[in-house]
Amino acid sequence: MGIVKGDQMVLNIGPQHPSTHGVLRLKVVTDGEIVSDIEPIIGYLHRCFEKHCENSTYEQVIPFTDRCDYIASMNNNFGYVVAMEKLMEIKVPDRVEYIRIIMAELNRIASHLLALGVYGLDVGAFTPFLYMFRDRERILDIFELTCGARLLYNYMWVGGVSHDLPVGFVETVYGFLDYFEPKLKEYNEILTYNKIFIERTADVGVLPPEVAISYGVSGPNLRGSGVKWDLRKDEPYSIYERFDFEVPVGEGTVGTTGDCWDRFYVRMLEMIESAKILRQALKNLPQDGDVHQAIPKKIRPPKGSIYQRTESPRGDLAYYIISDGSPEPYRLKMRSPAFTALSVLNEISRGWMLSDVIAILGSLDIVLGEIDR
Amino acid sequence: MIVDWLIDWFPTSVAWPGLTFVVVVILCAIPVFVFIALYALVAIYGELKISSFIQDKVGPMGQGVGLHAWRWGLLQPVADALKLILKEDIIPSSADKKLFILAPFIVFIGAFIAFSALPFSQTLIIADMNIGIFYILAVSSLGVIGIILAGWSSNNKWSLYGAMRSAAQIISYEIPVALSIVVVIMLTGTMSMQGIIQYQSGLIWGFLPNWLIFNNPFTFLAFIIFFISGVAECNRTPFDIPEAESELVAGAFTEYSGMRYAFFFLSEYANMFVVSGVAATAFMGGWLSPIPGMLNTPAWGLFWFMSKSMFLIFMMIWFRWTFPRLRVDQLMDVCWKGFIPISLFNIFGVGIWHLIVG
Amino acid sequence: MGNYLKNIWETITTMLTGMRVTLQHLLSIRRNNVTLQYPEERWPRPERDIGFDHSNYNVIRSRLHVDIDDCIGCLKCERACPVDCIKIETVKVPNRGEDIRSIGHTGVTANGTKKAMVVSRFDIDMTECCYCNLCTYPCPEECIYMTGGPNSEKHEIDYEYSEYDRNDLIFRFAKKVSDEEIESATSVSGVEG
Amino acid sequence: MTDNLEQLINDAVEKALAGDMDAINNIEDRVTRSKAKAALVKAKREAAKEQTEKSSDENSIDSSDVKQDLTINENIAELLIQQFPDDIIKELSSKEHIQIQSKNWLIISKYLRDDPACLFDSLQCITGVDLGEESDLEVRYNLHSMTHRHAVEIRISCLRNKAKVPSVESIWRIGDWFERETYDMYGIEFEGHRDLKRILLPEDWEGWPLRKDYEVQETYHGIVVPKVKEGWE
Repeated sequence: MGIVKGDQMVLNIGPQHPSTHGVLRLKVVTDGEIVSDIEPIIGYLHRCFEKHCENSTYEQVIPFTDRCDYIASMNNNFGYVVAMEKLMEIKVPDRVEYIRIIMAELNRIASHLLALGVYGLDVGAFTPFLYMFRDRERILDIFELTCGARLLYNYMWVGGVSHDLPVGFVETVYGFLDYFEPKLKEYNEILTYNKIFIERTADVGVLPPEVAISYGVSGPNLRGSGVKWDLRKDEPYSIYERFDFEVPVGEGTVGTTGDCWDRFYVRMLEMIESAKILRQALKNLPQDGDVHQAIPKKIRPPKGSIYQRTESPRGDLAYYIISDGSPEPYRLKMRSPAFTALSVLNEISRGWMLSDVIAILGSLDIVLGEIDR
Repeated sequence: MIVDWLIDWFPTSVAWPGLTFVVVVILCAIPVFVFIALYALVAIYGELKISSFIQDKVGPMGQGVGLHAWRWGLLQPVADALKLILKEDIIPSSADKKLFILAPFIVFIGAFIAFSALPFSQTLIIADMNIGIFYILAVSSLGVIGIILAGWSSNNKWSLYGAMRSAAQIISYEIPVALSIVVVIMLTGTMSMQGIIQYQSGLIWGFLPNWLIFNNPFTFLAFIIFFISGVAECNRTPFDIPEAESELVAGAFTEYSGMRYAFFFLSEYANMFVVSGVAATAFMGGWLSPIPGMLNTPAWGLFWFMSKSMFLIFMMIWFRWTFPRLRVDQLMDVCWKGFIPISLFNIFGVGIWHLIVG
Repeated sequence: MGNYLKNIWETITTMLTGMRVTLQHLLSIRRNNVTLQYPEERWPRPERDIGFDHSNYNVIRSRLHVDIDDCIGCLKCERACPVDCIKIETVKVPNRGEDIRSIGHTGVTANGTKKAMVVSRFDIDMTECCYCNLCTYPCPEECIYMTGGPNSEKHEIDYEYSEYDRNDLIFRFAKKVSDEEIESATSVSGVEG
Repeated sequence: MTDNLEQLINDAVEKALAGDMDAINNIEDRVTRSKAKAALVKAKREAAKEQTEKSSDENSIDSSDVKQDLTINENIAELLIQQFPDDIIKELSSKEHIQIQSKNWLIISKYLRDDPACLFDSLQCITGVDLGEESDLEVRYNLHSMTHRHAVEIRISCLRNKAKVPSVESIWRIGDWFERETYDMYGIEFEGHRDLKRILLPEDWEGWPLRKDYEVQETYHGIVVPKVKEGWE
């Protein structure tokens, strides 16, 4: 008996839908529950980031980078300032480097917490979502203490950071880490090793490493496919080479390597590694030094261009900056990791069910602000 | 019981005996409806509070104005209900109007008429039929027609998905429910609700009440299967795929709002009570006191029955805020590959046990 | 068959583990509660002196404030703003550093700079402000800064400000005098000087 | 009296520079306090200036190290010149990038991906650049190899009014979306692309926004496109 082919139905998921993680529209061709084709339609959140940058000074670009990936603003700032400092050949003081890494890793934990929590929501578990938001809130409090903003920080500047650390910051972060590390066990108990969750995610949406590389997928999604590639380790920028940490990769513990569960679990492990980096950074943080010392009076990079990649929580975040010697960038292109991650959706979710598409989309951890820019 | 009593009470010489019947039915229906409405308020409040406590929040605390401004947010469900009732009634222009209006009532009727066979206490039962449990199983699957109508008449793809999933789910889970009940009927030898409870009076093993969950391991298994399948029949997490808010927006109820949505909501909670009530009756001794021979007046009977049902409803709420949701095919897998074989094995096991032990 | 039973066993144990976690939270809500009853209770905002020269300066970025008496109208903040939400207009005064009483203009700032301009308009559109704090750094007189929080004594301003009309969120810091008055005041004092 | 004041201010500033802000905050007279603060700001700025100058000196020494960090492989250029002598524009190429002609780009890209010495299996980014209102457009490809861990930048320029570049969508799958984005912003047509259409902007948008000569359209679907904000109310 052959497979009975019914009529196909086109279904629009989004732009207003509970689990599209923003204003994404998926044009899904379905045959019953089975999905035969997906066309992601993006651009609903396009804010002309690159055009804006061409008309703003280099300092003014930083608030815009905040708004690209609004979940991990610190990392976006970080990528931009690393690129600018390389272009202008500025050497920043050690204290600034350490502060930046502390902030970036804290924000990585915050971003992963959001990704994991929302993923739980996507597969129907409401409670882990709130547990993770509860802990993310503590990180946001630390940011608020440091620079007064909770989401869009504009904290890292070319050559420095905007505010020095407050008194008692190190103790606060230590306190957070002591609180946070045992919580991972709770997440694992309630969500990661839950049989229903494993059923929903293991073997679903397998992303083979070759496909991932060809699609330019990076970050935890690529590592979930078993490729050990982390820019912090492989192309260290800033002072990441001074830290001792592991690069977790997906091993197919409960299913095939590269399935949704692996991508989920890699994020869980990465939070442990980030906590490790944080402890080292806090230990070695230089006690004194002016965080504003290396900030140039006028930001006018020499003529030239730079392509600088950094590891944001979502993957390779790169800035291509072309300078013509004026105080405004001639061209600024942002290579966003979520953009490439979304493009692979059609490839890996064809043939799965409608519910799986939501699960796969969630496991890719996209942020529409960064995709549409 | 109440029906019989009311019919006796009416003068038999009325010109139309049919009228007596209609009046009696209405007299019975009104308190049931009031009971469902009140119980739903309590259950919604419980759900709000339990979910909040599980999630490290305190839930509604009664800050604000009007109905919200009372202690511990006790009036929150009342305010919610009033809001739903007062909302504008929206019928999508492309919907099939008649079916769209009819659907919520059919869903509600399915849950509503099942109450007539639930034994609240020794004397408090609308009608003690000799096929009581069979009747409940039959009418509680009536709701699926309403859900299909709702999904179809909304003329919305999401609703259609939800309706089809719901139909498949409810019809599939009827089978393990029925097979678990067969175990009960085998042991008790009656389908009357009161008869089933009567069978469970007394002691077993010398100290435990002779409830069916304690009777033998197979009945315990049957209870687990019955209860979980019951959760699935109520469309609650982890089996809430017909609603599946992260996938299907709100499934079959996507286009409903206001009063009509409130009816779906009400029938969901009413269904929960029916499932819990039947589970409490068939497996946990209904209105029987946990200490046999003590506190067995009808008033205490009501108390025991309600507390057993409420405990099971609490379990459902607890499930809902702990588990993720199954996928639609896995849901069917659980039913056809898990529950049904185990139920069949169970019937066999109970038979053997009965032969050897009983 | 072994796999089948193993699956069932795993399902039961992991589910019970999950239920244990949620039950623990349910029972210890008094200790675990993280929410506040919002309008009555508020989250304490971090208070911290970052060495900025305003004693009431708070690290919280809540709302921009301008000490208009100290503003010399240098337009640096307007230029620094990435979203153009600051609008400044100035009129030149004939005598630097001289008070003009009629329009409430003070001649010297708190830092001792003699002002050469009357700031006739200083509007900040807070609906457009992106809270990046970029305008506060270039200010030579440190008269534009973010305020907010209960710990700022000088400016008892709500953390969560809201208005019924969006035009009310355009803050006008300049002294409320008409253009003609400024014109006459500046030209008259010019004649006198 | 004035000497006293200046003395007081100087002391306070020195203390403040050493980290003790209370010294200034404790001054009672408002004018004196603000003067002290002004002096402090001045002193801080001068200190910062000195330090930047100092650090920029250090930078000139360190700059050689920075270059070594780059993973750009300079041998690739030589390799390509040997293989495709006609397609490489040597004058415009440098250590960090290779300028090629668009004609044989598809063949070169296949070579870059498959040759064991290159193995550029990952297309990192496609950047469109407008070289100026009078001159050409340019497409820049940043390639990276996961095996050899090296990178290269390929540049292809094309005419402004006849912007056509072969598509590499079939070589690197991510080329699909990157090329659509570049087409969206610059109007560069990628020949051989299966489904070249706008990606971020609506399909009926007019013009190529990131070109330097782009003018914002007057209306879009009858809605007036707001210009740059000119004054309020």
